[in-house]
Amino acid sequence: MDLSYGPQYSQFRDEVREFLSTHQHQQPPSKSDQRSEAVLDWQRLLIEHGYHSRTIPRDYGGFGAEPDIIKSRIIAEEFSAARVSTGLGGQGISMLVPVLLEMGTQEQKQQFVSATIHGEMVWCQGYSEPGAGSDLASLTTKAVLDGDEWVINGQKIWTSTAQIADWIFCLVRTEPDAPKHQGISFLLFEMNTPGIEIRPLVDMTGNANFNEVFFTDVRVPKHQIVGERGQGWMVANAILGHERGSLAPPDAARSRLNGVIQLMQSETINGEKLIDNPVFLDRLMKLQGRVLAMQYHDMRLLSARINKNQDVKLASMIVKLIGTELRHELEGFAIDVMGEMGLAYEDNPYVRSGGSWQYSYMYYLGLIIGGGTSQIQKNIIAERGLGMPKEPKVGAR
Amino acid sequence: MDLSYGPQYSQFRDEVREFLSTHQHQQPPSKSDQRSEAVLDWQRLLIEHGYHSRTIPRDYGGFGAEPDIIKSRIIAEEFSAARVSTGLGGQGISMLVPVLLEMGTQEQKQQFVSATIHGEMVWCQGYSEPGAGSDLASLTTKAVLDGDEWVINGQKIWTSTAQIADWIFCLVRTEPDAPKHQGISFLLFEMNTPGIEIRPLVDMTGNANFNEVFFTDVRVPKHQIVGERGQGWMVANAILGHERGSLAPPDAARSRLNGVIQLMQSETINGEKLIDNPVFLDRLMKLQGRVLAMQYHDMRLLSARINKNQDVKLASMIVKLIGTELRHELEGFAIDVMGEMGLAYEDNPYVRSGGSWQYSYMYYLGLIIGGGTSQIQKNIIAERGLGMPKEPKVGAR
Amino acid sequence: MEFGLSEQQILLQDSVHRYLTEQVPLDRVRRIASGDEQDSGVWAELTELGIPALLIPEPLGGVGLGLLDAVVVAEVLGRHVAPCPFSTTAVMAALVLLDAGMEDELAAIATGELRIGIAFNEAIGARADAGIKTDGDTLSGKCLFALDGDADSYLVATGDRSIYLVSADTSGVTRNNLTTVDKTRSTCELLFENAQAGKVSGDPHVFERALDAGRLMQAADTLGAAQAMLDQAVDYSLQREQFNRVIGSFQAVKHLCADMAANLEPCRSLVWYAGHAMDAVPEEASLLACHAKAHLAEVGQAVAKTATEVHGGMGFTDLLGLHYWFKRIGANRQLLGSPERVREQAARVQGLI
Amino acid sequence: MEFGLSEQQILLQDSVHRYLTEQVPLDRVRRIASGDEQDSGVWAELTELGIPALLIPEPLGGVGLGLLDAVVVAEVLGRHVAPCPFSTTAVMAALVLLDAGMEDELAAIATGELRIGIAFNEAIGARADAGIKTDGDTLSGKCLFALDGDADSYLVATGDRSIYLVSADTSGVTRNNLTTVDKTRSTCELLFENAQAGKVSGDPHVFERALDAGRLMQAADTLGAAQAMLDQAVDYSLQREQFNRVIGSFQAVKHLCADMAANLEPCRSLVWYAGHAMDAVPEEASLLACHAKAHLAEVGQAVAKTATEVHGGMGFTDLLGLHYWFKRIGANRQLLGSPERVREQAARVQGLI
Repeated sequence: MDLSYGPQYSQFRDEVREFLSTHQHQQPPSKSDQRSEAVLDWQRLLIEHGYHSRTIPRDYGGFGAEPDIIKSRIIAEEFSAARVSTGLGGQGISMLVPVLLEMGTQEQKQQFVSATIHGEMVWCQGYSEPGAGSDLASLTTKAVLDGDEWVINGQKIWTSTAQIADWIFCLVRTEPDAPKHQGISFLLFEMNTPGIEIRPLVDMTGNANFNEVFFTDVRVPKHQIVGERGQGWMVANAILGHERGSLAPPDAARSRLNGVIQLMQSETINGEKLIDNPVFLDRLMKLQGRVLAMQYHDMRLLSARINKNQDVKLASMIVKLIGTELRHELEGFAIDVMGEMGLAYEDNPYVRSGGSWQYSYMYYLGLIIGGGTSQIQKNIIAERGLGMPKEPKVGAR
Repeated sequence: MDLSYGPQYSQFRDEVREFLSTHQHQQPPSKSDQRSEAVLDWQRLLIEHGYHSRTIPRDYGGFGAEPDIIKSRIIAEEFSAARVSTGLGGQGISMLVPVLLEMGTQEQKQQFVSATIHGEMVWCQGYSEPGAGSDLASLTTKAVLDGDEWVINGQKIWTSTAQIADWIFCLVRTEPDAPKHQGISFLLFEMNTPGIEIRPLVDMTGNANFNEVFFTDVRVPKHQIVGERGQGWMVANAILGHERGSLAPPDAARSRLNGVIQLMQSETINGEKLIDNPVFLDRLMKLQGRVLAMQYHDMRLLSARINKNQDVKLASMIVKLIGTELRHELEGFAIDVMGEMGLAYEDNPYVRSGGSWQYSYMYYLGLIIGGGTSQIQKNIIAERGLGMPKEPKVGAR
Repeated sequence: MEFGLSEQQILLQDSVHRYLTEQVPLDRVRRIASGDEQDSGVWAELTELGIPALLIPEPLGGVGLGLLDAVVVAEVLGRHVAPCPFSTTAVMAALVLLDAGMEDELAAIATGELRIGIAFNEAIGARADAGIKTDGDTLSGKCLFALDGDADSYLVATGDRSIYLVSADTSGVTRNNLTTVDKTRSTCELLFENAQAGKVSGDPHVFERALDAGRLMQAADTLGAAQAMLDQAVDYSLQREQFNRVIGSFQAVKHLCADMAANLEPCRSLVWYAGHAMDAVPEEASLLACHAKAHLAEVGQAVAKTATEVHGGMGFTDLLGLHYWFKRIGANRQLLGSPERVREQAARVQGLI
Repeated sequence: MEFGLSEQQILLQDSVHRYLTEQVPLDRVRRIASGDEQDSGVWAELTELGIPALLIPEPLGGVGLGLLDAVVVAEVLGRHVAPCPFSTTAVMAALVLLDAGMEDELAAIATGELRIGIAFNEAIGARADAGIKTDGDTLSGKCLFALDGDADSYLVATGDRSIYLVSADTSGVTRNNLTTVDKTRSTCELLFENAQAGKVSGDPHVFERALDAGRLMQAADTLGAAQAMLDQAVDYSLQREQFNRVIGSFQAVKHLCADMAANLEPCRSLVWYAGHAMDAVPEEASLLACHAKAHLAEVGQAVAKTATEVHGGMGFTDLLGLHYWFKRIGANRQLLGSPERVREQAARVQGLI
């Protein structure tokens, strides 16, 4: 057990700190539009210094450094400590760029990677459909080749940044007669292509965090495909794993737990501080134990990325399940602690922490469901983690 | 909602009280051998007065009254209030007698019912096998007809009163080529038949609450069958439902809950009464709410037996699942409340309530499993109660 | 001996259920929740069924029924997430006014003309920045999370569990709506500056009985709402297909539904008996009301979560409106005392603390 | 940066695991649990692996390792429900004696000659009829549930968290074994009548650190035991057939196993880090030890129940011996403080109360 990063990294940490003290005044104001010059300038600066897109080759607009998980961690730590923006995220950067680097053609990498990481090209993801959720591979949005163009008809759902995206990366069925996993292709196309309609999808939080996207005879140039026809499932799966672990980061859980503690120390009922209520305190301690366990679990997973001999196959499969359930419970605990006050929402002047407790309580229920429901997660843990038999397949009708 | 039994029953209650005050000095000492004269005399007295085997026809040794659930309830209430023994129980009386009355021949009823209810003939049950638990119908103990005798080979398990039983009612496979539910027969035979070996089965409580019973060429007269050949599954199922509900009676749960409260009021740690610990008190109240819910649930089920228009199909299916889980938790709570003291067992002089908390904590885990595991119970609730699809069958190998 | 609902109660249940099914479908709940329509229309229509008058004696124009009947109504209202001030005006206020013998107000409630909100929070769990002071018959101070933001008057409880009736349009009264997650029912804060009020009760038992009744109505409301969520989950699971099967054929989904049913079913008996106890077994009434409220809060929360999960992504969206039930159950959990506080009260009424 | 076990720790783990697999199979555990054999043989054999000497400095004949190493050993011992006084003699007693600089005793522990039980109960949660009084260097009174009924001496904590060393065969000491459900380890009561003792520490921090270490060892023991139960449940589910399928192919059984694994896996990191904190991050050590103990008590209890259920009726019998793990986990839950008390301590050490 060695939790220090070693002396070889202290110089790097100094460099990061130096950068931050020199440049942090340049960071864009919070809640800036992601198209604003301030955001794009800051993004450019981060990439130039290797604090964003660090390992993406220089040929494609990145910094071109060797992968070094510790350096990435130090960057994250120092930016977080200084409360400085780490630049742009989103599904284009986190999901599409890795896919293109691994499976894209030279032309595709040239065309898309640099523009995406620099925030000049914003993406949304077209995977789920109303009829294809847990069983994503049963998707039915179809693309038919008509001359040099794919003609796309169908519907996607849970498309989070559809309104602002320039482009979409999208799974479509191109080989209707192939087995379901082998009939899917991975297409890229512009969101201003005629025939695309976007409808905001209001969820239980009252916000439209997602959209439905409808395609009617959307025509897309034939070459805008990643991988071969029918390989789309494989292409998409190369990166799906990435998303799951990041839905419920343990640091955020700890920060929320500290938020509850602050609430309990400041709020009173009948003159009694909430923290002095032994029943709530016991529940708080139970949650703290679980949050700490997940935090060290995360360190173990990080360490295993450096020390490849550590076996964390099973350990990595449980993060989404436990992480999202824990957050949902934690947010619900804060509501319980506040009682009636915990119901306050939206414009209620008594709302605490901006209404984020109720919001996150519901949002994390959404995350328990999204990105592979808890039931699907348990199948994965049992089958791939514990070696138990697969669900018997029922034939297509 | 009318929880009174009506004025027409007050005379009956008076009669029961009169009987009790006149005769309760005659009841056998607690822990009497169930073969002792005192027990058998008491049993005879109860049946004569209609306080046991009340609705069993006089021709078969019973009291011959019309079924009246309220009267049965009044008897139970008054005997319980006076702490007087309600007489013999056991699988012969609770399970076999109802079966014989419904499906037995005239000769079988004559031969067995009176002797059984009078405690002169003690039975054990031979249903489960090592390879046939949840899937009871897959049992393999076989009986082959050889002239006028069945020749039985195989093994039973979970046979609770095998050592003291005179007879066994036993499911055996007689039609090996029939579908599994249609190849079983219901046989009756004496436990002193040559070829029967009994081995006590020690369980996690440290006691041998059950036995294994081995059959090697056990020869049984051909006519000792209830129902026809191959009808044994149907015969057994006519009474299986009976057993399940009675595994975790809510009155017992309430009595145990009161026991925990007494413990908490008398025990101290560091000078603090356990009842004054708010965290334990909150857990106690949670359990009390659940115990009360099950108690009124039980009243609802009782009421529905009188008022046949009340639909309690689903309601009756959940009793075994919730009742056994609740008891297990309740016993575990008492252990938590006592802390280290809660670990005391057997001859430990600090044992509380005779060590029954640890014993029941484990025993009720056994009951969660026995008589249809919680997983099987949930299948039943979902399929028969909520109308959800059955598990897909996998063909026999 | 009959543990269950009488024929009359089943008729009452059916009539309210039929009315709500026909006249207050989800679309209308949505309109009211979004502020496009007032719930006063629903209340007026329920007046025709005698709902506001339920507990009020017949001589005053009421129906003269009891708390178990109110439980039956609350359960149906919860099943339909119906927006209306039943538990406040028709139950809690009616009980207080009955005890005070305020016949005019009772008659006005029965006709649907008078709507009375409940401002008990300062006597249940007072916040640091709230609290009511009295000076003779005037009130000053603040009461948070008063139930019913559209009432004509409020019953305001002070720290000593006295109860005052104050009109919402009296000078010195300011009312601000307080948005919560549950938009099917409204809450508000009341600010008093020497506002004229009438003392209705100085007897803590009157306050406690009204509070017990309110908590019991929440329990019944949650029972109905949770049952509706379970029913919707089972139905959805039998329609939705994934992996070439209806999802209700997966054992995991079946067991989620079985768990919900198994935990919910005994709640029905608990809530019924608690209603019966309020009517006929006074020595058990308070304990049962507390347990009903707290136990339904826990079971309801679990059912709300699980039923949403069975619906998958659809459960998370607004499309099916499932969240109205989810939030109603969530509000019932906290209003008039969170489960921990109510369980503490359950321990207190049986002398354990 | 490396979060995990070092090569040396893995070697240690493997060597204890190999020894226990070969020399202390379930049959031997049964013999010891039933009293047909003493656990002293196991302890003597573990001495050859350096286990009693683990925390003792090399100059005194020890191995000079730390608490994380002890965690590794405790986990393996739990996995095999091994009967031996590791957490008492080798960990808690060693820490106290190290602090007191009692080199002779430490050297004797290292060679396996001295076995020291822990009688801390009166300073953790004293019962009404127990309690220790001191008069100079003599002890009177009673200590309940002292750990290790076969020790040569005991470290006895008094109400003020001072610690005394007393020999089991000193006059004025009576020892009665106290049977618990967990027969793989023994507990006893100690009765003192002016029994001669030596004061080892008057510093509450010494007591607290030893208690933290003991609680952490229980957490690690439970981790190993729960992992063993999970492994056995998965194995059994892949062999046992019902309805013409292995039961492990039913989604319900798969999800039971997945739940166990998902809850248990992060426990490993918590316990490891708690061990590391005892060695290297003193300001976090007590908090982590409390959380490890309490969290593993909860997860362990759930795993013990679920793994038994997966085994069906076989899990309930003595045939597979699964109950030895079940009861060991149950004992770890209560000894040295039940989860509620330990969580209260966790709140206290971070200043929340």
